[in-house]
Amino acid sequence: MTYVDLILVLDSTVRLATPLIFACLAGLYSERAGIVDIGLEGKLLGAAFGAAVVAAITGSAWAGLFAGVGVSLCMSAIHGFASINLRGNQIISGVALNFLAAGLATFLGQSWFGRGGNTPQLPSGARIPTITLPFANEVQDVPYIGYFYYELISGHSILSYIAFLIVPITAFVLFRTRFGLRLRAVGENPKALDTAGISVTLLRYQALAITGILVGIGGAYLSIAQSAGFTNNMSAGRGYIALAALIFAKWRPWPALATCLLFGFLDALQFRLQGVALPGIGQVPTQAIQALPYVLTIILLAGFIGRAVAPKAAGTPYVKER
Amino acid sequence: MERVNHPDAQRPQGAAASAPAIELRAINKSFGPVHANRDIDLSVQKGTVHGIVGENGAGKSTLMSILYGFYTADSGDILVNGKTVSISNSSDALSLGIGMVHQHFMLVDNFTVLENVVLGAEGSALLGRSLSKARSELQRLARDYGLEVSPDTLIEDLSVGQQQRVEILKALYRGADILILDEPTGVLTPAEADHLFRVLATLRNEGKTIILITHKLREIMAITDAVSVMRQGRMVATVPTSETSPEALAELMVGRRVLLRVDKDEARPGDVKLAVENLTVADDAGVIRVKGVSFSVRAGEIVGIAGVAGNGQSELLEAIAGMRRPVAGRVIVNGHEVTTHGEAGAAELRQKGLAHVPEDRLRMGLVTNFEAWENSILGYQDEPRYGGGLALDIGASRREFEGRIAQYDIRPANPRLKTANFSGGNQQKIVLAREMERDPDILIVGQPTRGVDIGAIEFIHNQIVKMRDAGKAILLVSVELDEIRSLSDRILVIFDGEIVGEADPASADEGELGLLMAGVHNKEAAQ
Amino acid sequence: MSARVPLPAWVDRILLPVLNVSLAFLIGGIVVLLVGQNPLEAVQIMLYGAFGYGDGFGYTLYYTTNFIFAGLAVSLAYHAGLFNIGAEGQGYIAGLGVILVALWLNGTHWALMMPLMLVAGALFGAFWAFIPGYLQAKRGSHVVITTILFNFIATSLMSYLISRVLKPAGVSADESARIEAVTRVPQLREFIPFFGYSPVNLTFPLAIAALFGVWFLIWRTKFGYAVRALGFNPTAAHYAGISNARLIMITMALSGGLAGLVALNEVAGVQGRLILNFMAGAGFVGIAVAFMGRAHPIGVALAALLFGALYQGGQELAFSMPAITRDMIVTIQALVILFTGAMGEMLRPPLERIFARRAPAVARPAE
Amino acid sequence: ADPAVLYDGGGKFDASFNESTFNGAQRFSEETGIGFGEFEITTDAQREQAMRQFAQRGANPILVPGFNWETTIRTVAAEFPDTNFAIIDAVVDLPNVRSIVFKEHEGSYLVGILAAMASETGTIGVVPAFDFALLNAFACGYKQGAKSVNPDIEILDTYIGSGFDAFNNPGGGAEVAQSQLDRGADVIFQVAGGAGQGVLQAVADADKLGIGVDSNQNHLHPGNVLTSMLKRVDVATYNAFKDFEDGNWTNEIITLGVAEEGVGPAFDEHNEALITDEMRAAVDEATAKITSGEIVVHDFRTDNSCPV
Ligand SMILES: Nc1ncnc2c1ncn2[C@@H]1O[C@H](COP(=O)(O)OP(=O)(O)OP(=O)(O)O)[C@@H](O)[C@H]1O
Ligand SMILES: Nc1ncnc2c1ncn2[C@@H]1O[C@H](COP(=O)(O)OP(=O)(O)OP(=O)(O)O)[C@@H](O)[C@H]1O
Ligand SMILES: [Mg+2]
Ligand SMILES: [Mg+2]
Repeated sequence: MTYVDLILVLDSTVRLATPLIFACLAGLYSERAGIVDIGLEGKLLGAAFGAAVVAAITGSAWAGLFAGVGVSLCMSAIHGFASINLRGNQIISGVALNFLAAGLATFLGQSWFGRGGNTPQLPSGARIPTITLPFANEVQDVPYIGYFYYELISGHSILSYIAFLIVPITAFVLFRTRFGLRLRAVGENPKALDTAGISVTLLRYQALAITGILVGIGGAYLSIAQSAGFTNNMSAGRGYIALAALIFAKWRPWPALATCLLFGFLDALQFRLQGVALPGIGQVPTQAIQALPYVLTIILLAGFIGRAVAPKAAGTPYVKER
Repeated sequence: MERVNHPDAQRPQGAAASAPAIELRAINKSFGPVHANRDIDLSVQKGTVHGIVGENGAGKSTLMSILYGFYTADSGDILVNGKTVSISNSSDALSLGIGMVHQHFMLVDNFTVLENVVLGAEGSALLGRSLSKARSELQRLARDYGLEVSPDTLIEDLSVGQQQRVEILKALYRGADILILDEPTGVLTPAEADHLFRVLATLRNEGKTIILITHKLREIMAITDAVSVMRQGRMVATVPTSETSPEALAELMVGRRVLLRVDKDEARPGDVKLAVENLTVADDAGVIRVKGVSFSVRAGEIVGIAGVAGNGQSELLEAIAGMRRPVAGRVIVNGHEVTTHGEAGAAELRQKGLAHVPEDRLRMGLVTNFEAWENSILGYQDEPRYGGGLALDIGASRREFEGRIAQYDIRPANPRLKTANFSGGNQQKIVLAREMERDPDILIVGQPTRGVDIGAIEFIHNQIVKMRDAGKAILLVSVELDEIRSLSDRILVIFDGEIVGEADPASADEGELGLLMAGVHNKEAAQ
Repeated sequence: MSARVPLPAWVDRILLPVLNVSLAFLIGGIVVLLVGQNPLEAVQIMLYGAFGYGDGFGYTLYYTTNFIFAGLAVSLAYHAGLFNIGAEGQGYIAGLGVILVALWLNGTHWALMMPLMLVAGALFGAFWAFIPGYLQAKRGSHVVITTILFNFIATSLMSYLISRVLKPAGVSADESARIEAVTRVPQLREFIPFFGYSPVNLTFPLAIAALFGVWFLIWRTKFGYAVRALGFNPTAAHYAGISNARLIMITMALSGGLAGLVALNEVAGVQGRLILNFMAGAGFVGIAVAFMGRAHPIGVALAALLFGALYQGGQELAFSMPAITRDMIVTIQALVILFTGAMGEMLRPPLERIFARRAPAVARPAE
Repeated sequence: ADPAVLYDGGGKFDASFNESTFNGAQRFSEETGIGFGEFEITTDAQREQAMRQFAQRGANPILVPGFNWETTIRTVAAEFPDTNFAIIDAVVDLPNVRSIVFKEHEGSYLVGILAAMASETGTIGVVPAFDFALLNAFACGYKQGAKSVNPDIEILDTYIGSGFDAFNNPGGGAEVAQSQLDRGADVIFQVAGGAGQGVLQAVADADKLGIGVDSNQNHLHPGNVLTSMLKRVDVATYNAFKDFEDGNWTNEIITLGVAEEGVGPAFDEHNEALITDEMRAAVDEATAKITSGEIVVHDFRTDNSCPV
C-alpha cells in the first residue's frame, strides 16, 4: 500500500468513524451515569429520519440537524422516564426504542412521501457541507505533508470536525468539572450522591439529554451529510458497534475515539482488500475480508484489552428502599 | 452549596438556642409489611452526645435515615433547634447542619478521598478550584481533630477505619452541627475507637450535638450523656447515662437479662486439626499481604488472631478457606495437604470438614437477592441431603432452615423473605447458623459479631464456645480485642502480614497487645 | 420496591400485564386512527388472525416456538449475570448444523432424524455461544461485545457457506439443497387437520418441554442454584466453592444451544432448506421476550405467545388493511415492548392504591 | 377477480425490481381502472401464507417478483390449478404458471461497453450489494462487455455488505464507491437497490459517472449518470396483467434478453450529452451480434463463476 493509498484509507476512516464517535460518546455519558443504552441504534435511525425529513421539507441542512437531535432527545426522554422514574428495565427499554424507530420511521416516511420510508434525494444545499481548510488547495501538491493536509485533514464534513472536538470536551467535562464528578459518582454509587443531597434523577436526566444530542448529531450525519436522504434501517448496526466500542474503550473518552477510528479503519481497509490477493494466502473469499474487522476486534479484546469493568451502578435502577 | 462550606452558617441564633437540637414527635415508618418505626419520640439536647441502642432490626438506622432525609417518615414531626422543619431529602438535612455517618458507608470506591469529600459540596463548577479549597480545609480539619488521611488515595485502597474518617470528614466539611454516627465502631480497632471518641469529645466541647448508635454498651457508658433504647420499632426508654448501667440497658433492649461476659472453662486441646506452614499470600493486586505465617490450631481450642484491620487477616482467611491460592507455604486440614486448590477450592475444603464464616457477610457470605432459605445452603448446595443427583430438594432445605430460625432466633421468621430485607444482625445469624450447624471439625470465623446486638453477641459467643467444647478447632479473627480476649484460648497478633507475637488471654494486658497490634517494637514483645 | 402493600399475585402477574398490553394497543390504535383506519376493526382482525381459525393459530404457535427458544436462551444466560445479545447469530449458525446432518442422511425417516438434527443444531449454536463464554471466563472479554461481533461474523460466514458452498449449481436462489419430506420435522397439521396449512410443527411441543426444562434447571437443580448465585453475587459464588469460569462457559453454551433450536424449527420444520437470514430477527425478539417475561419460563411463555400473536395478527392485518403496512405492525410491537416491558411498573402505584383500600388487613405490621 | 402482486423481501419500494413490479402494476390499473391486491412479506413463512390467502380470495393472476418465490409458487400453484400465476426471475414449469426470466448479463454487457468507452482512466467499477448470484450475474456481464472494448481495462468489484441489509446501507455504498474512485475508477455501476443511491451520490459528488440499475435512474444526477441498466420488470408485469385482461394469457417461459428489449441501457435527455455516437454505434453492433447469437454472454448463474 503506497503513501497515497494509506492517506485515502485514513480519509475514509474518518468518514466511517464519525457516526460511531458520536454514538459511542453518547453512550459514554449515559452509561457513566449508570444507564445502559442499547437504544443507540434506534436513536441513530430516528435522528437520521428526522433530519432527512426536515431537511427535505425546509431545504435547510441545519433545520434538519436540529430536527434529528430533537427526535433522539425525545427518545432519550422516553428511555429516561422508563428507566429512571419507572425503574423499568433499561435494556428492554432500549430494545423497544430500536423497534420503535425502525417501525415508525418507515411508516411515517411512507405516509408522508409514499416512497416506502425513503425520503426524497436531498439537493446539495440541504446537506451538511464539507469544509476546505485554509490553503488546502494551495499546498496540496507539496509532497507528503501538503497532500496529507489537503486530503486527510481538510475537506471533511463539519460534523466530522465536531466529532473530534467532542472528545477533548467530554474528557474535560468528565474529569475536570463538578458535573463530571457527579456524573461519574452517580454511575458508581448513586446512594453516595443521594446522601450528599443531590438529585440522582435530575443528574441522570441531564446525562441522557447529552446522550440524545450527541447520538442525534450522529444520526443526522448518516442521512444529511454522508448520504443525501433517509433509507430504511440505514443505521445498519452502527449503534451496536458503538456500544461495543464503548466497552472496548472501557468507558473512557480518548480510548473511545481510538476504538471508533480503529473500527472505521478496519472497515475502510476491508473495502480495499476485497478481491485483492493477499500475499501468501492468495485469493480469500470476500466474506472473510468482510468479517476481518470483527475478528480482529475480538482478538485484540481477548489478547490485550482484558477485563472491562462497567460503572458499578450501570443497568440497575436506583431504589432507596429495598 | 456555598452556604454549606461555612460552618457558622447555620449556628442556632439566640432564642432557639436553649431548645433541644433535635426533637422527634410520633415518627412512623413502614417498609411494606415491616413497621420499622412506631410513634417514636426523641429529644436530643444541644452540645451532648446522645446514644441510641437497640437490637438488630429495632429501627435505629431507619429512624436516623429519616432525620437525615434519606427516608421520609409516613407520619410525625421533626424539630431542629425548636423549629418544625420538613426534611424531604438529604440536602435539606445538610443545610440544617445535620450530617450523618452511615452504617454502610456512602463512599464512591474508585474516587479519591478528596473527590468523595467535595462530592455534592463542590462550590464552583470547575473541579480544580473546589478541590484545592477542599484540600486546605481538609488539612485544617485534620489538624483540629487529628483526622489524618491522605487526600489523594482511592477509597478502595483505604482500611475501613480510614474510610470512616472520610465519612466524618465529609460531614464536618459540610459544617455539620449535628452529627449522626450509625454504629461507627463496629469496624474499628480499640485504638481507632478510642481515637474516634476523643474526636467526638472535642466536637461536643465545641457545642456540636452528636447522636451515636452502637451495640457496645461500654462505649455508651464511656462517652454518652444520655441514652435511648429502642425495641422492635418502639422507643422504650431514654435515660441519663449516669443513672443507668450496661446490665440495665441490656435488659431494656432485649427484654430479658443478658450475661455480658463469656464464661467458659479450661480448654482441653486435642491433636492438631489445622496447620499453616510459612504461608505467603498475595491480594488481587498481587501485593504480598501474608508473609510466611505459620501456626496450628488444635481440636478443642479457640485460637484468636488479633490485629488492626487490613494487616493481612482477610487474605489469610481466604487462603485457608481455599478461596485464594497461596504464593507459597502449605495448609494442612485434618491431616490432608490442601494447599493447591483450584478455583473451586472452597468446596474441596468444606468436604474436608472446614467451615468458614467470612468477614464480610454481605459481599461474600450471602447472596442478598436469594430468599433466606436459599442462603442457608450456600456452599453446601451439592450435599446429598439437599437432594440426590442434579435435583435440589427445596422442601428439605426449607424445613431444615425453619428449624434454624427457631434455634437462632432469626427475625422475621420467614424463610422465603429476601435476605436483603433482614437487618444486619439477623443476616449474620443466617450465616452462623449455616456454618455451625454443619458440625465441622474446623471452624474459621471472621468478625463474628460485627454489627450485631448484644443479645445476639451473647448467643453467638456461647455457640462458638460450645463448638470448642465439642472438640472443634476454631480459628477466630476479629478486630474486637475484647472479643478475642474473652473467647480465645491462645492469641496470635498479626501485623503487616506477620505473626508478631503470641499471648495468653488470661495474663496478657490490653496495653501490651495494643502495642503489638500497632507494630511497636514487636521484636521485644515477641519474646 | 417501596410497595406499601404488595399486590395480590394474580394482579401482579396477570392483571397488570394485561392492562399494559391494552395500553400499548390504545396508543397503537391512535396511530391507526391517524392513517384513517378503524382501530377496533384492526384489533378484531388481529385477534381473529392470531387465534380465530386453525391456520392463523397455527402460524401464531409457529412464531411462538421461535420466540420461546430465543427467549429462554437469553433468560438462562441472564440468570448467570450474562447478557447474551448473540441468540441471532447462534441460531443462524445452528442452521448449518441442522442442514449438514439433514443433507448427510437425507431421506432417512424423521423419527430418527429429528433427534439428530436437534442435537446438531444445539451443538452448533452452543459452540457459537461457547466461544464468547470462554473469552468472558478466561480473558474477561465482555460477553456483550463478543456476542454482538459474533452476530456479524455469523452473517458473513453463513453468507459465504450458503451462496458459495451449499448452493447447488443451476439453482438461482441462494439456498441449500432441499431436505426430503420424510426427513423433515413433521408439521402438526399432519396429525391435527385443524391447523390447516400452517407450518407449526413438532418443535412446538419441544419448546413447551424446554420451558419446563429450563424452569426446572434454574429453580429445582443444584446447577440452577449455582447459576443464580453466580448471577447475583460472583464473590459469594466463589465463596460457595462454585467455579465461576466453568459455570459461565457451560451456561453460555446451554444458552446458545437453546437459541440453536430456532434453527430446528425454521430449517427442518418450515423451510426444508437453509436460506439466507432465516432468523429474521428472532434472536433480538428473544431479548425482549426474556426481559418481559422477567427471565422466568412462565413469563417467557406468555411474552413469546404475545409476540407470536403480534406477528401473525400483524400479517393478517397488513393483508386485509393495505393502508396498514408491515412497518405499522413493527411500531405496535415496539409499543407493546415499551409498555409491558420497560414501563411495566407505570400502573402499579394506582393499582396498589386500589387494592390497599380493598384489603387494609394486609397493611398491618407483620410481627 | 383482480390481479395481485406479492413483493419480495426487499419490499415494495426497494428502488429495485420490487419497485418496478409495482410501477408496472400501477400503470396497468391506471390504464384499465382495475385495482390489484398487494402484500409485503416480513418473514419467509409468510410467502406461502399470503399467496394462498390471495388465491383463496380469488385473486387472478397472482404475480411474484424474485426467485425466492420459486418454492412457494410450486406448492401453491399446484393447489389452485384454476388460478394463474406468474413468477419473475425463475422458471417454474407448471400448467398454470408463467415464468419470466431476464438475461441481466446481456443488458449488463452493453452497459459494460458504454462504461469502458466512457472511462478515461482505464479503470471502472461495479458495486453489488453483496455476494449474491443474481447480482454477480449483473457484474459478470458488465465485465465481459467492458473487456470486449478494452481487454486490459481494470475493473474493480466491491461488495457493500454480506447480507440483505446491505441493500439498505447507502452510507456503505457511498464509502465503497469512494474507495473505487480513490483507486482511479471513473465509471461505477451500482447493483445495490437502495444502497445504490449512495453509490450514485458519491460518484456525482466526485463529478464522475455512475450507472443506475433496474429502473431508469438517469434523472437522479443528470450529467453524472452515464446510463441505467434497465430490466423491464415493469413491462413484464404490465404485459402479464394486460394479457390476462385481454384473454391472451399464456403459461409459458418468457425469456427477456437484449433481443426482446427486456434489458439494456437507458438513453434519454438526461444522458444524451454523455453518450457519443461511437458509443451508440458500439451498443447497436453488440446488440445485433447478441441477437444473432454471434456473441454469447456468459451467465454467472449457470456455473457460479465468471470467465473474466
Ligand atoms: N430499605 C428497607 N426496605 C425494607 N425493609 C427495611 C429497609 N430498611 C430496614 N428495613 C427493615 O426495617 C427494620 C429496621 O431496620 P433497621 O436497619 O433500622 O434496624 P437497625 O436497628 O438499624 O438494625 P441493625 O442494628 O442491624 O442495623 C428491619 O426489620 C429491617 O429489615
Ligand atoms: N412470573 C414470575 N416472574 C418473576 N419471578 C417469578 C415468577 N414466578 C416465580 N418467580 C420467582 O422465581 C422463583 C421460583 O419460582 P417458582 O414458581 O419456580 O417456585 P416458587 O413458587 O417460588 O416456589 P414453590 O413453587 O416451591 O412454592 C421464586 O423466587 C419466585 O418468586
Ligand atoms: Mg442499622
Ligand atoms: Mg411455584
